[in-house]
Amino acid sequence: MSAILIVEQVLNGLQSGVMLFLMAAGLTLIFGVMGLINLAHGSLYMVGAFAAAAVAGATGSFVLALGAALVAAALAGGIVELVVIRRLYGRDHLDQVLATFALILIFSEGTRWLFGSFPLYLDIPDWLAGPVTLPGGIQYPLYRLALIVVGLVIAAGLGLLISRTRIGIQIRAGENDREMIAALGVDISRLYTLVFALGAGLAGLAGALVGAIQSVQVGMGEPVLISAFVVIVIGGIGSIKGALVGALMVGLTDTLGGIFLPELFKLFTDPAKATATGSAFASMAIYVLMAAVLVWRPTGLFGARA
Amino acid sequence: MSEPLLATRGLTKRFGALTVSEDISIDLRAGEIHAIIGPNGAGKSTLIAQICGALPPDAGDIHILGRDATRLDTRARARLGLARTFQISALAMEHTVLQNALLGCLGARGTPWRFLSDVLRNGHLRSRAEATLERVGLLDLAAVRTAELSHGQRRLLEVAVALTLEPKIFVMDEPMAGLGAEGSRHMTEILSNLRKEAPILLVEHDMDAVFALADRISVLVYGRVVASGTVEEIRADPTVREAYLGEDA
Amino acid sequence: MIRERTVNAAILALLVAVPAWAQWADEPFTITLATRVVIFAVAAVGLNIALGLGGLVSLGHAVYFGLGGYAMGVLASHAQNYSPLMEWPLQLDGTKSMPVIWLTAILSSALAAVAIGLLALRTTGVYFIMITLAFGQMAYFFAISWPAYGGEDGLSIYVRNSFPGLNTLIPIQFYGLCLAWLGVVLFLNARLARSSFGLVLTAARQVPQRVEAVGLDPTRAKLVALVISGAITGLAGALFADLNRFVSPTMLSWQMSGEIMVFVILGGVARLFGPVAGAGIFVLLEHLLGGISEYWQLFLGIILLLIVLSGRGGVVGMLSGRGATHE
Amino acid sequence: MSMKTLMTAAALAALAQSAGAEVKVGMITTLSGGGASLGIDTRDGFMLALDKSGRDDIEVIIEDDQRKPDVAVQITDKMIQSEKVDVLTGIVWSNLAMAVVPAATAQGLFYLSTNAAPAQLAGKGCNQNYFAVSYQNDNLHEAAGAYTKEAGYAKPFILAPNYPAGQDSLNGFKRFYDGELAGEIYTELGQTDYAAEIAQIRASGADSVFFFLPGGMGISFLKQYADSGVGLPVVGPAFSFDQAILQAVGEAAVGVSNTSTWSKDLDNPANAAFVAAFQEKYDRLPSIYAAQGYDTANLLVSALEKADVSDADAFRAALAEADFDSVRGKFSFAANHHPIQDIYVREVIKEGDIYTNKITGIAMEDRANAYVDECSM
Repeated sequence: MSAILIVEQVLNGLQSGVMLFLMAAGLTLIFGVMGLINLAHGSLYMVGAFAAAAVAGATGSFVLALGAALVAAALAGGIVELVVIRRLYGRDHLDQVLATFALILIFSEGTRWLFGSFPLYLDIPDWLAGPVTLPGGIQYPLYRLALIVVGLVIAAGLGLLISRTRIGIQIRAGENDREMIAALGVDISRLYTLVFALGAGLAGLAGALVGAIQSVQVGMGEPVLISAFVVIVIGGIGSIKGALVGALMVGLTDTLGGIFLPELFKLFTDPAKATATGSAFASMAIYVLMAAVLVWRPTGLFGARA
Repeated sequence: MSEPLLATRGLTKRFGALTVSEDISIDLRAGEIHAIIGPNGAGKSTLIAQICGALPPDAGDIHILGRDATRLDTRARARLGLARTFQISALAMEHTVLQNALLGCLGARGTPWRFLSDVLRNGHLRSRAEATLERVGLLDLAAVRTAELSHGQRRLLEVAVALTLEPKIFVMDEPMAGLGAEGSRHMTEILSNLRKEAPILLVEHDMDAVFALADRISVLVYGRVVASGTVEEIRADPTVREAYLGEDA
Repeated sequence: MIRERTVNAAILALLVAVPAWAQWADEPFTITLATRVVIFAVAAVGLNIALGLGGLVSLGHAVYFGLGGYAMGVLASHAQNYSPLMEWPLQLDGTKSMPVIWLTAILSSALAAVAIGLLALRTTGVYFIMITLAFGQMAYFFAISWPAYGGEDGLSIYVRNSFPGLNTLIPIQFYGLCLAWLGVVLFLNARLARSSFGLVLTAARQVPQRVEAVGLDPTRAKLVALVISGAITGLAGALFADLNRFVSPTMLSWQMSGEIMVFVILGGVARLFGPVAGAGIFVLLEHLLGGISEYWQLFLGIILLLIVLSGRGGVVGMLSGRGATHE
Repeated sequence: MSMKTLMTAAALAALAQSAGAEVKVGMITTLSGGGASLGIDTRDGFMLALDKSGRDDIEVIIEDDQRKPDVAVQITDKMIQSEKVDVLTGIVWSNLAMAVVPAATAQGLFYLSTNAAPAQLAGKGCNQNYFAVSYQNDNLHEAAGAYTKEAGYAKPFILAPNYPAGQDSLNGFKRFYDGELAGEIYTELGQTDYAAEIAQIRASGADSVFFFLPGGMGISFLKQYADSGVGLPVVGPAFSFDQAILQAVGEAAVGVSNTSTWSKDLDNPANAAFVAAFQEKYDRLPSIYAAQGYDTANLLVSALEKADVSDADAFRAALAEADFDSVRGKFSFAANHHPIQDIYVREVIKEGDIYTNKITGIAMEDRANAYVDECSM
């Protein structure tokens, strides 16, 4: 296996990790600030992808499509927060799991009702299409490179938002002590709606960005949702830094595991069998990683509270 | 003097740069009530947590009934005969008063590994639980859900659950907290009688109660024992008056 | 308001009356539907022991359900193909006998619950939910890609397994077996809730620090609860696989875990008959709504949502007019 | 119970007669969730053929299996126990077929497969009442192997998801391509990002790529592959180049070779009539699933012309004759009741605004399947 290939695979792992981060950031914020488990976060990812595909189809503009994804998902998130989620804050995790499970059904079937059962079309814009040559002669798709950059910029922006702005201070206060920030005169229900919409918007944006290189279809959000849960649990729930580290770990483990495990098994058994067995274990790798992290640190890498 | 039933030697605990327990050596002897007092943040709860096994000390050791218990967990210490009450009532709110008492009986004598027989029909356990409830005056409320008890009744139930363990040592974390004058008086009476069965290490804010009950008092300030002695000695101690009672001596 | 006991009696009466009517009216499919309800109810009663009594929000109970299913699939397929299960160190053959299959399902699920519980119980709260979900996903992906027992295709059994003295292919007889099991696990659940163990377990859910302070081990109580819970859900898995004469990784999917949990919450957590009511309503909704619209899951979602938001302790809670059993 | 699904082949006026319908057909297919488009096409093709046949004595009960095996089994029980159907059909996915078919045929029902035809049901597990009207699952992969060899590629890179159909796929390919492989990978089922695999392809020195990634997986792979600039020629089975999927893949699919038993430009009168009628009725182009559904219904009608379904032996013999005008041209059954047919190579083109396929050649002529000898029927 050549060094070029390994570098390329690391880039791939980074890229998928960065996109996972966009999903995980919202989830972890929502849990951290409101104490809510949102299984329907994957539906917001799907909403973003569908909004982008619809707008791209109508206008032909990718940038407009991304904007639409962000707005549509944030809007959907805001509405869901106002109508449903708001009633769940005081409840135990069980009610939250069931209610947001119900939301998945509603979003998935509602989307299918609106857009039909056939996958939609959303493509990379011409100005980001095709590969570029990186130093060392690595051919790498420009779009994926752009995803890494966009993801890191958003991560940095989110970090600044949390650490430097008024709303960020409120969010951090909300994570530590809910009564306190109500006492400080912050309109807590507005803050909650805002955080939820922000998380939803990020998920929608991720859906649109990834939708351009994958298929835009009903149910696309759930596999990502589960990976994002793995991410925030590894990182420690409520921690943006944890979400970033967790996302990169999961992205790299998933990508590199899929390549190296079959190679590893080839040392022991015949190639065809090794490929199948190695792939079987590779698909379990991120869950093994998560279980291992939790056994080692029961509240994740950067998690504060139990 | 008799051997102490409970003793700490040089107990030290730090959280980062903050030392919450510094070289604490206290003991508890048969038949006495030893009160620990101190201002908020003096490290009383941390001390209790270390004695009961919820928090490992950084240095020093803890002896229970002459045995080194420093490395034992909470359960093992309970089985040695140490019973505690909590500052904030730790009762199963959905359970009845009787069920809470039964839990203690199960810990002391029964086995939790019975799956099919009705625990309420275990005559032996039940009569013990009821006898204990009677001692604190809660027997009439045995069938009431704990969530429906008043605050004062919950404080009494805290003590009753500890009592069901038939312990050799009591560690009580502010049993008077939140009680009115009448409640405090009732509790004082109960505790005063209890010391004959087992000595009490008592952390308490209610000074009237402390001075009425305690045989000995240790004063904790910023994690250190600044004074220790009889009620009279402590009353007279100028350091205590300055540091704790807030009087300019 | 109706008392919870009356609601329970009504549910029990329905479980007997509906299949009896169906038998009389020659509507075998209604019996099949009722069997499905009863099996899901067994699975959900299993989960309710961990969830309702122990407060263990396991989003990975599909592991046990699927394991039970595979216990049936593996044993029966070996018997069907006349190939031994293993030859070394001792010769083991497959079997088509239900009692043996049940025992295998119960034991293997219990073992899995010990392993998962030892790791997962190190965590609490949302971490526990997620780690159980992760174990579920592990099992799911393993089953999909492991070729020996059919992978994603699963295992198909041509004839339902046998029980001495019964013809299990006749729907009402198989229903009777499943109903008997439901009776057994409900009885077990009721006794468990009132036993010493139940007292310690429910206390461990509410005040673990108190349980420790009286010298008992809350984590061990939870572990045992998880094992009993997993074993019962595993048994349900074996029955479910026998109902369908088929097992596949779908039984291990996280949606399956979610559905089992939905049964419990829909009916009412920590209520004896809650899981039974929940499973019944879910299957009924699936069946009725599915007949009305292609988008029936949309309506199912809305109904579920309304039930949770009303927050009255599930359907049994609503009917018997008592709020959630614990808040 | 099945208000929505109770559909009769003839107009409403004929409904009164259908109470005494001669034949009841149960269609179990996927109408909701992720794979719904395949089931919808299957259903529409099937119903179109019944419409055109003008027979009003065939009652079709259609139920949605949600792509869940246990639901499919439940529906099967219902159709057999309550509806008392004579013939079952419509399942799209192999794993669902494995859950339903063995038990149904064991109970004496006929099963006509519109799509899924796993190896187990073609070989040792074959049944005299089971007819695959579509193909045997391996066929398109075998044809891709044959085509790869014939086209002169010497180092293909092959990949498929790690599940039984995926493993069958790569084995089928290798059955007819015996040369050197640049690499062989099993991906995760349901995987959406193929960056890692594409990087391996790029590094492997391959001269072509064969992939089997059904549904959304194929869309993702093709889009990412096109964008990667690897640019090696791609061969695949028709599933990823289906009419519905092509529109979602877009430009990335143009020029790709794929193997299929059917194409909308196949030059025979039955096909021309089918394509025109389908477009007229449903206002979209038919897919291979629609074509297979259409053929299945026509086979059923042809057998009913000759024999009564209650006379199982005669009906079975009538089915085996395959006396209908297949939209695929030549069509007959092998001994294990799987088709003997030509398998074509198509190329994806853009026709106006629509992406579609055109036939470029024949990959295998009169292909039966690899399991005929294992079937002791």
